[in-house]
Amino acid sequence: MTKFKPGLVTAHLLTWLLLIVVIAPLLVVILGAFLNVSFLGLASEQWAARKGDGIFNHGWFAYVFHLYGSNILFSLLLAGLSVVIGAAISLPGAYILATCRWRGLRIFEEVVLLPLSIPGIAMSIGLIEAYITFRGQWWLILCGHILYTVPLMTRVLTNSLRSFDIARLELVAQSLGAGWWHRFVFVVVPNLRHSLIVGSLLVFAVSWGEFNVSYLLNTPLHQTYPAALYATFTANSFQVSSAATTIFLALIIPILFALQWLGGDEFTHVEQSA
Amino acid sequence: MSSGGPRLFLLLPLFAVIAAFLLYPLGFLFRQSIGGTSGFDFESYKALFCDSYARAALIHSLLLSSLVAVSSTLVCLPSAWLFAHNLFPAQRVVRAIFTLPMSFSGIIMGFLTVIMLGRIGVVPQLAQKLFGHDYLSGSAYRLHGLVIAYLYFEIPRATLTLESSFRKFDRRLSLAARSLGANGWQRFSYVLLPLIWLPLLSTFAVTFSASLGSFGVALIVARRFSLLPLEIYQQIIGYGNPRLMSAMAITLVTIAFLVNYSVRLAGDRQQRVI
Amino acid sequence: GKAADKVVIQYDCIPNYANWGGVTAEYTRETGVRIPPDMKGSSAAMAALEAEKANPQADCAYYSAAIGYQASEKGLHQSYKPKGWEKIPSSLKDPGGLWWTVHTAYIGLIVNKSALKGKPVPQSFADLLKPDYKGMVVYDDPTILGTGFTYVYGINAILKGGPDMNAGFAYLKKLDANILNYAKDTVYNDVLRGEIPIWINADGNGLKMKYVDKGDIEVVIPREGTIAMPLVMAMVKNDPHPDATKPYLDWLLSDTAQKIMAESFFRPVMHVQLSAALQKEFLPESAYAKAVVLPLAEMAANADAVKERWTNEIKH
Amino acid sequence: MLETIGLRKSYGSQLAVDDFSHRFAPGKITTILGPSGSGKSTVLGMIAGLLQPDRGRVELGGRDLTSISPERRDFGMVFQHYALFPHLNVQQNVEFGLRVRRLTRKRRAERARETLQMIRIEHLADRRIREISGGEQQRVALARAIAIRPKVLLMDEPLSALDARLREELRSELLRLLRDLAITTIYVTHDQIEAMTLGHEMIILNHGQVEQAGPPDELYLRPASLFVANFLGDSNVFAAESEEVSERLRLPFATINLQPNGHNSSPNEHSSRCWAMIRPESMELVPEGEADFAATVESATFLGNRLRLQLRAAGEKVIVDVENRCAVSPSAPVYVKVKGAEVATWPR
Amino acid sequence: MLETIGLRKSYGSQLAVDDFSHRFAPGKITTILGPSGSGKSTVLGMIAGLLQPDRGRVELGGRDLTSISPERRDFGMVFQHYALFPHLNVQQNVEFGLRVRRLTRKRRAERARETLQMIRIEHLADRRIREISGGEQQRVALARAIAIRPKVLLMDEPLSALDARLREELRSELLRLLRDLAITTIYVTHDQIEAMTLGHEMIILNHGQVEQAGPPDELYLRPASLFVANFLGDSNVFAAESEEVSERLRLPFATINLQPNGHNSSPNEHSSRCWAMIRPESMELVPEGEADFAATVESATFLGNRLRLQLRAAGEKVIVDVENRCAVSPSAPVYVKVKGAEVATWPR
Ligand SMILES: Nc1ncnc2c1ncn2[C@@H]1O[C@H](COP(=O)(O)OP(=O)(O)OP(=O)(O)O)[C@@H](O)[C@H]1O
Ligand SMILES: Nc1ncnc2c1ncn2[C@@H]1O[C@H](COP(=O)(O)OP(=O)(O)OP(=O)(O)O)[C@@H](O)[C@H]1O
Ligand SMILES: [Mg+2]
Ligand SMILES: [Mg+2]
Repeated sequence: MTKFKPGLVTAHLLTWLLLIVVIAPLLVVILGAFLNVSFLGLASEQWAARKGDGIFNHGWFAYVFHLYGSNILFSLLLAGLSVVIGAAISLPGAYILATCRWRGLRIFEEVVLLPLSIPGIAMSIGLIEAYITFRGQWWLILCGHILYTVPLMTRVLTNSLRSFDIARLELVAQSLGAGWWHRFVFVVVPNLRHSLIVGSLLVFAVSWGEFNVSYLLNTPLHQTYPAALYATFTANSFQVSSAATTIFLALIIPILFALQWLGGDEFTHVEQSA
Repeated sequence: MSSGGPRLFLLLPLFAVIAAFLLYPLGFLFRQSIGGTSGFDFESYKALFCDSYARAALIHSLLLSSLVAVSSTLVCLPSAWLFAHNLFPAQRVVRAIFTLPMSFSGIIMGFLTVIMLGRIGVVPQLAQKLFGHDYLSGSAYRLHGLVIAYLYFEIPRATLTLESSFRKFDRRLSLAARSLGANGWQRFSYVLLPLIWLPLLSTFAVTFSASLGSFGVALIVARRFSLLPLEIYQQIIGYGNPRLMSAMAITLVTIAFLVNYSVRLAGDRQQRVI
Repeated sequence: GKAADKVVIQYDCIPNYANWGGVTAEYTRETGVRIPPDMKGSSAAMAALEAEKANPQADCAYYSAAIGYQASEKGLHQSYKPKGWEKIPSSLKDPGGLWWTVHTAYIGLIVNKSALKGKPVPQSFADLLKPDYKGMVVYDDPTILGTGFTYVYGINAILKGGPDMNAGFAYLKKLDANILNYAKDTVYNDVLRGEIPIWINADGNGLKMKYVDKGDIEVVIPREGTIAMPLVMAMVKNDPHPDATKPYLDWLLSDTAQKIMAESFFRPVMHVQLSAALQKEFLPESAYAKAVVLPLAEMAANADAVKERWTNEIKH
Repeated sequence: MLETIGLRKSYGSQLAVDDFSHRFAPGKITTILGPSGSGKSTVLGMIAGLLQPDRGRVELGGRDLTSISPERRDFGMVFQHYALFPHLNVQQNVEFGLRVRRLTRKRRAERARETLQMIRIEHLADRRIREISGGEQQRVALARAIAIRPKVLLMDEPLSALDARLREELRSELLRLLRDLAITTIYVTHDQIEAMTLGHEMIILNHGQVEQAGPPDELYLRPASLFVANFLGDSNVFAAESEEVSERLRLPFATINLQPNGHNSSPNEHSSRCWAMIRPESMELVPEGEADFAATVESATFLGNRLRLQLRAAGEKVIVDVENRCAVSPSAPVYVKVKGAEVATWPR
Repeated sequence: MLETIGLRKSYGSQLAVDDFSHRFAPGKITTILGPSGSGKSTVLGMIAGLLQPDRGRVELGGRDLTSISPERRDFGMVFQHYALFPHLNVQQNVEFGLRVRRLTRKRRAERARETLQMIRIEHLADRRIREISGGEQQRVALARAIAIRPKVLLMDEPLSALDARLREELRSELLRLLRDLAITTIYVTHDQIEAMTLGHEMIILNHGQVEQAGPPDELYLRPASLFVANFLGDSNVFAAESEEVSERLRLPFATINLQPNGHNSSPNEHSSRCWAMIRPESMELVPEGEADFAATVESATFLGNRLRLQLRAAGEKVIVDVENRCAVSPSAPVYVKVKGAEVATWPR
């Protein structure tokens, strides 16, 4: 209680340390995007960005948008589609997985969740090699994302379905005269509203940051933003990379915070597999 | 009691996605790895396990992943414990920050590592200014740099997995232990540990397979250090041997799967025991 | 469609290599046609083209000559003779118009002096073997990037090695001890920032760092000599946007384009008037006295063998 | 009228309910009492149609319901754990059954209102579920079930999740309500008092089989089996012998007069050995002269409205309930008279 | 001797326990009874040391325990949900407290054995926790707690998770066991019968405050407050007036003789208005002549060992318990006599 607990103190210290470790690089990057930090080395592409006078400078953002704006849009599109399609596919699926007691379904569920635990690059070259004829089709990238996000959504939904014992609610509904369709529409879906929101945010975030699966699927015309980020890391100056990264973070951070506020316990162990 | 029969068709979309984007491609890869339909053999696997280079990559991967898994599990233990018992100030914010790296693709991790721990990274330069020697300079390109990068990447996973398993632990048990006269250490070793060693294992599994798969980090920082995912990447962008590549991918998948599955089995067994 | 014609896909269009960033930006400014950056190196580009034979994604590709030659052999290109084609020296183009040079560069040592931490600037390939430079040297992975390939292939000739290439590989093996890594992507900015002290690459890139980006850079043409590296364009067979591509390829040989390339110190294949100031910044012709010119046909023929040998002997 | 004919259900190898046949008096309340695991919920599930019987059938007014799915049986159901819909407020919960029956919003609203009034919780109409207490939740669950005007009302331990005091309150309220409603009701519980006070009729289940069925007082006063005697209320059971002149019964520690009262099934012819059951309240302390037997007080426990004495008579344990103010000193001798008319016997 | 002095605990704004002072009779069982949320568990938690009181202290034999951490208090504790260690088998669970006390394996084993025997579950020794029933789990939890020979035994609603019948069984077993053990025991429950049968002494908590403490019969027969009167057992409470000659009490529907018996605190001087509490069993049906008042039967509920009559007398509801065989016909007039000696009154 009020007593001094060395273990507790060290735990706190360690956590603070971790916190710093996590934040520091991000701060450096964000600063790097706005300031003319010179001590990290010179920047190329002088011809590209109009450097503002003084230490503040937004030129890099303009440059990033100019070079990689299309990628940003494309990634947003992908994320959006992943959410919509993911929900459309996962909702009914999760409902069955959570309510049917058939033995075979347990195994199927394992398979569905597989993509969360197996290396993305394996899946991506699988897609490339198996669908070589479609190589360069942008929707192949979408497939990659779906493959990765559907299990996520499914897991969120099944978890929450199980957490509030949907079976019992369905029994009542049934005794009140609701057929399975009514039960699905009036009982299951409304109770999943919250999980759907959380799941969507999660999917959006994951899809927005996804690299392993989609990198190799990228086509010259359709590149995800992370791929563009990679390009900036290799080809552009630190300032440009920082600006690009900052743009990436600007979208991801609010989502993650939202997730913390919305997500109940049943989601914590889903996030981990994101 | 919920008559599954008529509703099973709701499962179709999910099934279709998994079959088309996961099972078929993996099957394809496997077929390719054993030399397609025409008379198959396991040459590629032999090559993978015997050919010094590929084997080195494989071993490196396993080594790195286990290293990362173990260290991340240990590093995040205290924080997870604090979170699970709501002992940390402004917990939500902190958790949110902790979850940041999760949605980063590995490449960002790589970039950050170079910025922080490169030959002229922020850390060495600060060290230079403070202690007059550029400690950690260039460590980004060595094994420990890689481990740190991956670690950064795994912090959220480890923390969340551990936290949720801590939360599942019934605190009344530790109260009971107290009332029976068990001091802190005894409570930990006699009650807590026996009940959470499995969650620890599963955390290990999660982080292990995650780092096994992610190649973004390595893509940027791994210099003289070859990893299986990197090899696969090289095989596909440069001139590679598709059979060997498929074999590598299948091997990755198999390892990741086995690790996760065996942990799951262990878990089930304990469930049955408890 | 209309929108689609507003882009041209060029494989191996690395903004910081030969100032492609500047070149494409200028073309977009003039015509509104977009040429998205593309990070593939020559070999990677060729690999991609081959994989996409069925439905090509790219319109044109930029290679170091040998790889371009090899790609033509593989039948990945279609014949096109851009405006000014006839002015290109015949040694620097395929008679059938399957590839042609846009500019040339020489392999040199790009040294970031501040990153050397006081160590002397290496003057020759031999110097690079000194333990001083342990973990400081970088050259491109020849299996992915053309410049790297040209170097790996050429070093043998510089060292007066025989057709068996043993001399070259012996050297590379020694050099391996000092290598920081074999770059899979351009490391232009790492060098500029001092992350990488020594980069064996096209001299033009180094000069650009020095004069345009004002880096503390010195470009050294090694005493043993250097390798002339023609860099070529080619039009991809059955490319998606031929109508947009041809004008672009023409434009690349125009004065404007050639001048921009020259501003990043890649020597234009066309004769263009350069400002005296710019002229001065180029290294003096004398520096390239001992430049070797490699026989493309032979190079292309041995390419795969050399890459494999490098992978087995050096990288591992 | 609701009737079950030879219902039988087994889970895997284990038989949960066997040959459950009963005619449920229309408009009356039938309570099913039994130890945990005796098959109560299973019976209810089969009647509701949520479980398929292995054998037997359920009939309503002579019509076989077997083929009719639960949602079309119009049976109201109340579960131990309320199972209210968390995403709907109280009123919406009550309206649910009407909504799926396609009633107009207006009709729904007024029906819900009057139901809530009937249960005296109209003030909760707009509350969210998690904003109301357990007792209130149970009321809402009931309202939801009766709002659809069910042909039959099925309740599975509706009160067992509440604490003792609250349970009592709700019990008496249910009593009033259910008797007013006069819906055929089947009420599963493992609380004796609940079963006896609420039920017009009572069924005692044991290991999936009906031990006895009938009005509560009959079951209590004239238990048909040892199980019922022991399970329902407290009792003393002795191995006894009825003498030839079957007016007298020889207990291990005394011989008492049995006024023939029909409660005691005549011991079978061949042997006169029988079981005798005497309720604690069927004995009284009397002056030495009038006593059937003497005993010593082992312990006296105060139960509020009465005092329970643990006596020992000739080695046998006997429990006797006496007036709560009665003053007895432990290990003192007492003299006990048995109300002969209240003894029940079975052949053994 | 265990003593609590002015214990107080609040969670945030809300006061859970206020000024809880009591001397717990050594070797005796004290039961704490109160409605849900009245602070029972909080009191127990503070005594065990698992909760820090905001104010007040706990003393054992005059020694202040405040600074002593729970694990060094040697208090045994039994929780509502057993909290058995799932990874240990029964014997290991029982041995746990001995293990952390560094007893040799041999001593541990035999101590565990004898404890299990005492509770009559030695046959379960090698079972896994999930392989034994709720009742058995509760027994194991008890064994685990007493195996350490605790100075004080604390039990928080140990039976409330069990079903009615099982609860009764275990109750009588506990009674035997605890009285044999003669450990100072504090037993929290919200079941009246449990509280009254098990407790040598009883504390009634309400809103975190002690309403009354004393032997069960005293609390039942002489409740110190309306709350106790209503909470403990069933009762009729009327607004009454005692006449000058305070031998007579005027109820809304009758005037009765009060034999002065000390139960009824004399109504205050200024006004003679008071509350009168009459237990259902303190009235009896008598021939018209001897009656205090006449009433009509509204309903009769069979409660097994007695029959409960809902009467109405001059508009007032009166509940009366009579003999279970007594035959009354609803809406018939009956004549009631009040046992004047058993009426309790408080000024109002
Ligand atoms: N889904 C099931 N699978 C297997 N066995 C079951 C299942 N449901 C019930 N049983 C078994 O059938 C028997 C009857 O169960 P049931 O729930 O009907 O008893 P109950 O009288 O309702 O018990 P309780 O009073 O605890 O609710 C029990 O032995 C139980 O173990
Ligand atoms: N951890 C807590 N945080 C906030 N309030 C609490 C906490 N524990 C108990 N309370 C409040 O303190 C009061 C007393 O709680 P306590 O659990 O002691 O009551 P109780 O008599 O044990 O109830 P029950 O019979 O339901 O166990 C209740 O109003 C409860 O809401
Ligand atoms: Mg049941
Ligand atoms: Mg409590």
